[in-house]
Amino acid sequence: MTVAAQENIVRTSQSVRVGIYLALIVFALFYLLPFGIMVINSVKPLIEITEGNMIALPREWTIDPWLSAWSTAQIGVEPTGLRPYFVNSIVMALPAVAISTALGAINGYILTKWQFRGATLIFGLLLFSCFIPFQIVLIPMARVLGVLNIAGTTYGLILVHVVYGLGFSTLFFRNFYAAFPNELVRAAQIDGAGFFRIFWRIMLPSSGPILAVCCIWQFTNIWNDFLFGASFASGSAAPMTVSLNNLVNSSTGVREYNVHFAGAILAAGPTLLVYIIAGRYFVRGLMAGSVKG
Amino acid sequence: MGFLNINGVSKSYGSLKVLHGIDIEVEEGEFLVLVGPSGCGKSTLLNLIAGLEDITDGEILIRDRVINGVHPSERNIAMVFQSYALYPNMTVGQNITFGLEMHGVSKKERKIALDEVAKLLRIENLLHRKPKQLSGGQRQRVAMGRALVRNPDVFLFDEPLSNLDAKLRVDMRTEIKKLHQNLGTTIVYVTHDQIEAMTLSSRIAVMNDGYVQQLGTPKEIYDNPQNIFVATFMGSPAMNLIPAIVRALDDGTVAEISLYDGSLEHLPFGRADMNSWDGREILLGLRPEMITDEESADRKSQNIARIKNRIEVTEPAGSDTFISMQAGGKSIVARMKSDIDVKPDQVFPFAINMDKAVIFDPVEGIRIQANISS
Amino acid sequence: MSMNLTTTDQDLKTRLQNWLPKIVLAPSFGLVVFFVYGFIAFTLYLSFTNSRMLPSYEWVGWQNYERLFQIREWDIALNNLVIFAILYISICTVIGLILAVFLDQKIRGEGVLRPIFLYPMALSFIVTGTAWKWFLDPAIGIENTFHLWGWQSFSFDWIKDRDMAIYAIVIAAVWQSSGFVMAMFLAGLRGIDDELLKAAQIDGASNFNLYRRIILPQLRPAFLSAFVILGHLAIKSYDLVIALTGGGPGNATALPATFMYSYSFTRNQMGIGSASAVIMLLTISAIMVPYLYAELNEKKR
Amino acid sequence: MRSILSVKAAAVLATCISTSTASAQDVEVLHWWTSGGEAAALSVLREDLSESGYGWVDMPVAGGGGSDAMTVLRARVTAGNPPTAVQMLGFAIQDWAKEGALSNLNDLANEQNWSTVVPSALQAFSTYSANWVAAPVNVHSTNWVWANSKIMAELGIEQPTSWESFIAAMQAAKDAGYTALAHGGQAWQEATVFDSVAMGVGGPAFYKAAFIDLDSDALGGAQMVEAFERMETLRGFVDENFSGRDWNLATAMVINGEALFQIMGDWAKGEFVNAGQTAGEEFKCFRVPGSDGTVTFNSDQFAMFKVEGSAAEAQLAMASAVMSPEFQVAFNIVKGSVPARTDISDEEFDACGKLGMAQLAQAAASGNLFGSMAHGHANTPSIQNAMYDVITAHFNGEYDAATAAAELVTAVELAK
Repeated sequence: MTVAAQENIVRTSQSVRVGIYLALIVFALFYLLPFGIMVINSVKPLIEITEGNMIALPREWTIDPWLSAWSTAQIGVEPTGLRPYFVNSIVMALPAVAISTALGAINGYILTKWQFRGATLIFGLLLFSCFIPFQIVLIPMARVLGVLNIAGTTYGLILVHVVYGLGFSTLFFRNFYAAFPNELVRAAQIDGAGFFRIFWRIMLPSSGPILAVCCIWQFTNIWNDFLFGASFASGSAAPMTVSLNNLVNSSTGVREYNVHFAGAILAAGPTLLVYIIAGRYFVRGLMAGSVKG
Repeated sequence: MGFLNINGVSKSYGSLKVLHGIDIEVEEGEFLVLVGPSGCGKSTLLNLIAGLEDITDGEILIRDRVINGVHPSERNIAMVFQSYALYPNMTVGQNITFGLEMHGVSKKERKIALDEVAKLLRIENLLHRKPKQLSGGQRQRVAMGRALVRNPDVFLFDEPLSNLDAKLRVDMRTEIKKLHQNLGTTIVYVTHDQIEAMTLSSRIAVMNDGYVQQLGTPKEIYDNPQNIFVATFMGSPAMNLIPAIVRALDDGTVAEISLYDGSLEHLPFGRADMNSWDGREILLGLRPEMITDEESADRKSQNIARIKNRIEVTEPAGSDTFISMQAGGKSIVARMKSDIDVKPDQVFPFAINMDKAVIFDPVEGIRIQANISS
Repeated sequence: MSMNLTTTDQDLKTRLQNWLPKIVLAPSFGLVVFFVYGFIAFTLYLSFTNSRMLPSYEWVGWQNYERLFQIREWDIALNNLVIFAILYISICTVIGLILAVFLDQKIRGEGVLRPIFLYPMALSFIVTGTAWKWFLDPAIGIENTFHLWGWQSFSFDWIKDRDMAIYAIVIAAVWQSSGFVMAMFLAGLRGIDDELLKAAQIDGASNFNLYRRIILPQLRPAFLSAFVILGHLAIKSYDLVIALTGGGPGNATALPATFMYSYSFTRNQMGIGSASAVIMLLTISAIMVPYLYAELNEKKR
Repeated sequence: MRSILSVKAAAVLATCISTSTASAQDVEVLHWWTSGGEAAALSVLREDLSESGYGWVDMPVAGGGGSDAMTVLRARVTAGNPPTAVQMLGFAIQDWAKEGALSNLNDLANEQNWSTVVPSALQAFSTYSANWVAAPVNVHSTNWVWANSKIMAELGIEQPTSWESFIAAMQAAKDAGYTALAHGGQAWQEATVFDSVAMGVGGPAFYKAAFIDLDSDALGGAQMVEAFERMETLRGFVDENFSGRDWNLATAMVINGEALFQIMGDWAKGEFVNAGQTAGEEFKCFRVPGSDGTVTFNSDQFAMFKVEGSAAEAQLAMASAVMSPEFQVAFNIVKGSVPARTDISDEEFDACGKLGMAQLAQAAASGNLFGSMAHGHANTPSIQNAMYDVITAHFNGEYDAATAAAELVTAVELAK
């Protein structure tokens, strides 16, 4: 089709390429559909939704649902919209992502470049912790947060996310650093750099791709978490997902679907943005080591 | 005491012992090459000197100071790695001065040192590039620059040329040699390439299986290998080891070898006293250049043996032509002048310089010392 | 001359260097031991008690496990998990692989397509649940739309069908994760040495054989990673079911995770809930431990 | 390196800082009334309290008909900082009281004479060992039929008074191309229908024996089989796409004139009102035929958790405000339910509200007021959910009526 295409090692005929494009477009439509439904219905008046076809375009376009979801919709007794909770989520997610990523990075560094007896076992234990069903930790975690006196606060939530994010962040960095030449560390040692200095000056500046993967992964998981958010930080400290759920899931009241969809898109905004902007670093970062895990 | 002393150093990983009581003494300004096949322990020994691994047993001294347990950066050594280990995130200039920075050298002094080294290595125009923008040879220079700038007591080189292409390798080899001659620094250099070892070193330690097989000047190693391993490892093409039987005849002791047609030929030992080995098998060690045509035979030699043998393969190699033939039931190689006019299957008269022949015990694999020929 | 060196013979810097990594790793290790393994132990203990609304410490032996396996819903949940996990993992892998191979053909607009395939992973089902529910609902969703467009015989009512609902859930789950799998395979494909492909082409391999014999075997690490990540997502699937069917019609789409939540928190049968959690953990271990063991031992060598 | 350390230091510091979300003069209220109308109703309470100088810390957790909120509550209690007041249904109050987690409101209750104004069936939930532990907000009755007046008029359907006429009416609607019964296929909705059907088949005595006393003979007996058979009949009047449908979408079918009836609790009224319809005009409400004279209810209450010092004072103020006639009227008009106290004027309520209040008082007096099985007011959550499992499985065609009755006995036995 193009000159560039012919440079590909695997040569394909013109007709095959047309087929490939068709298939890719069909898949793309499938992937876009649910989100498309949300967008279309978020700009319709409610009456069009309850009586009409969900895939139909709006007869009358409106952005009121968006405004309502953002700043005036009733979340609990307060007509605040999602805005304050958006801030909560940011305040929670940024430190949690930063801390769990930082710990994961230094753990990965230790587990690959400063191996000691039992390091593999420790890594195995850290890794297996990724697979624990979170429901079982609710009650004991609540007790611990209570004892630490941070139950119901953003701090508590940050702690929880850091703890359960450690497994994956360590996995990412360990696999990345495993491919990082040991000689660099040795050279730096001879140059007189110590444990932290090697990490800070040599390892970290070269970790761009995997930092991107880890941050995307952690941010998505932490931002989207509902269970921990609802259990450990509800009320005014509640994250976005909890308030979105309060908006969407009221059980015995009138449902404003257009507002719900607008709210859902708002709630998903940051993660979507991260994926779209950083998506290519994601593949690059996976390439740089984490698929080898 | 030497400048760098390695005294009875052993290294074990758990129950696996990779170095067995190594003793080496290096004088100031000496260029010591550790050579051996991969897994022989040479790199481990280098790491022990650098302090990158812990010594299991024994001690290492630099300038009479025991450096066991001393942090690598406090040993006043510098190291050039096989992969160069340039910090990918730093510019060339930052790479070179990182060590100085870590040692608290002021920015101004660092600049002076950097300029000096850059000039020495002719990399002034590269200082602001990142390592991945450099060619292999340039990286190699930067890596050396990083070592040089520290002005260390001992330079450690870990196979620094093995990632370069053949042409560059020869060039860089010469440069390293020049650098050593000009600066007079003490160097410990690890390689698996025996030509590098021969060309660069003032002394060579040939290592195998965690032992130093032989320690000596390149000439000693080449001419007087102490055992079969050293004999075959050093030199290219390798030394021919021809199975032979010692015969004590009336006119002197000879080595009896079989030729291409099964006929037996007697090669006289000359002055060497091999009477006690009468009737026993030996391995007769002959470097390819000791087997030539009559014209090229060493005029100074006291003891030239002549045989006729069939040529199997000829390999012109520019300056020389290598010829393979059968002897003692094995294929052996002779080194001839390049303009020699021979063809495969031709039966040709060869002259063998028995003065320089070395004799090994085929069972023990060691040199039969009775036979020091000169 | 020979002597044994102990740490006391090392200088301060070296000694510090030997200890620092362990000291720095210790907090993470401590956190995980306490918050993961401690809590698992706690759950294990609870599964042998008569805990109902809140944890209680009265030992009842194996009773919870005996009851658990008499509960029909648990049977359904386990069966569903098997169906769900097999379909979810294999379909995600196949679609992810196809998309990755297609995208790797120097496709124009890859920069647009890739985020489209990837974005569902960014969204939780709290966000997309309602849209999915509508989409799958025959009265207002895809079936209705096709009817409106004139394809009257079109029928797609899996979400309402007791026997098919679990497959509808698979569709939504595949939608969410297959793009992520695509990214992993794409990364794997991009990492393959071009020279190898050239060599294979010179050897006369057709495109199909090139992929089957040369490329796919090289993607083994990506396959393994995908398997582990998908496997753990399958076992932990919760939001998905709650958002799409709430476990219905009837209990037809219950999964162990929804079962566990329901018994632990909604039904005040924490003992049985804990027992089901223990069974879940054992299942995860049965998959993960051999994988981890093989993987970590290989790395050591 | 320094910033890594400082990040860690911040984390350590963060774990040391203690923050509490509610100050002593605040009430922290955990609830799942998050929709616009409900929240607006609740803010009446908040304003009452703020006039008396008490703050309101709102803690809404929607989802799963309160089950997510109950999970959160468990986390909060385990953490040692329970909310001041928690919206709660039925047996959950008793369970928490059993754990000793609830306050004693007796002084206030005696002073305000709660025991004479609150029906005793409600008191069974609000009190534990003769102590008041919760303040009831409302009474929802669950055995209502919501009907579209236009379809009734069009087909000449009179308000059915017997099961047979109910079925006949639905048959007429079905024949005319309407959906006869709007229904959402979720376990709790099926159980809500079953509640009324069972009451209709066996009457109060049977209902009590089966759902409250859990008598195996009643649970597995002929009347239960008949109740399940009636469910099968109703299944025939439900449209094809009922499964998983939210209740309000089912209500919308009645509102929009697609469906004739819906069997649902009185919260459905809000949907009609919101769509601009008026009780007795565009839509009608009447008891599920066969269950007249009885009321199955669920009651939202504020369970008061043990709190310390001045927070207890705020808590009492809140309990008092909840029980005040003004709040009870204001809240219940919005919510569609009726006040928990029977001594309040029905003046401001609409037709259905007036009917509901009258019937509640009547049923309370005659002893025909029962906690709803479907809404956790007949038995504990484990029993309730075990029954859900069977009812919903049967309704979705997994087994026949006889098997269902037998399954019910086993399921209840396992859940006890």
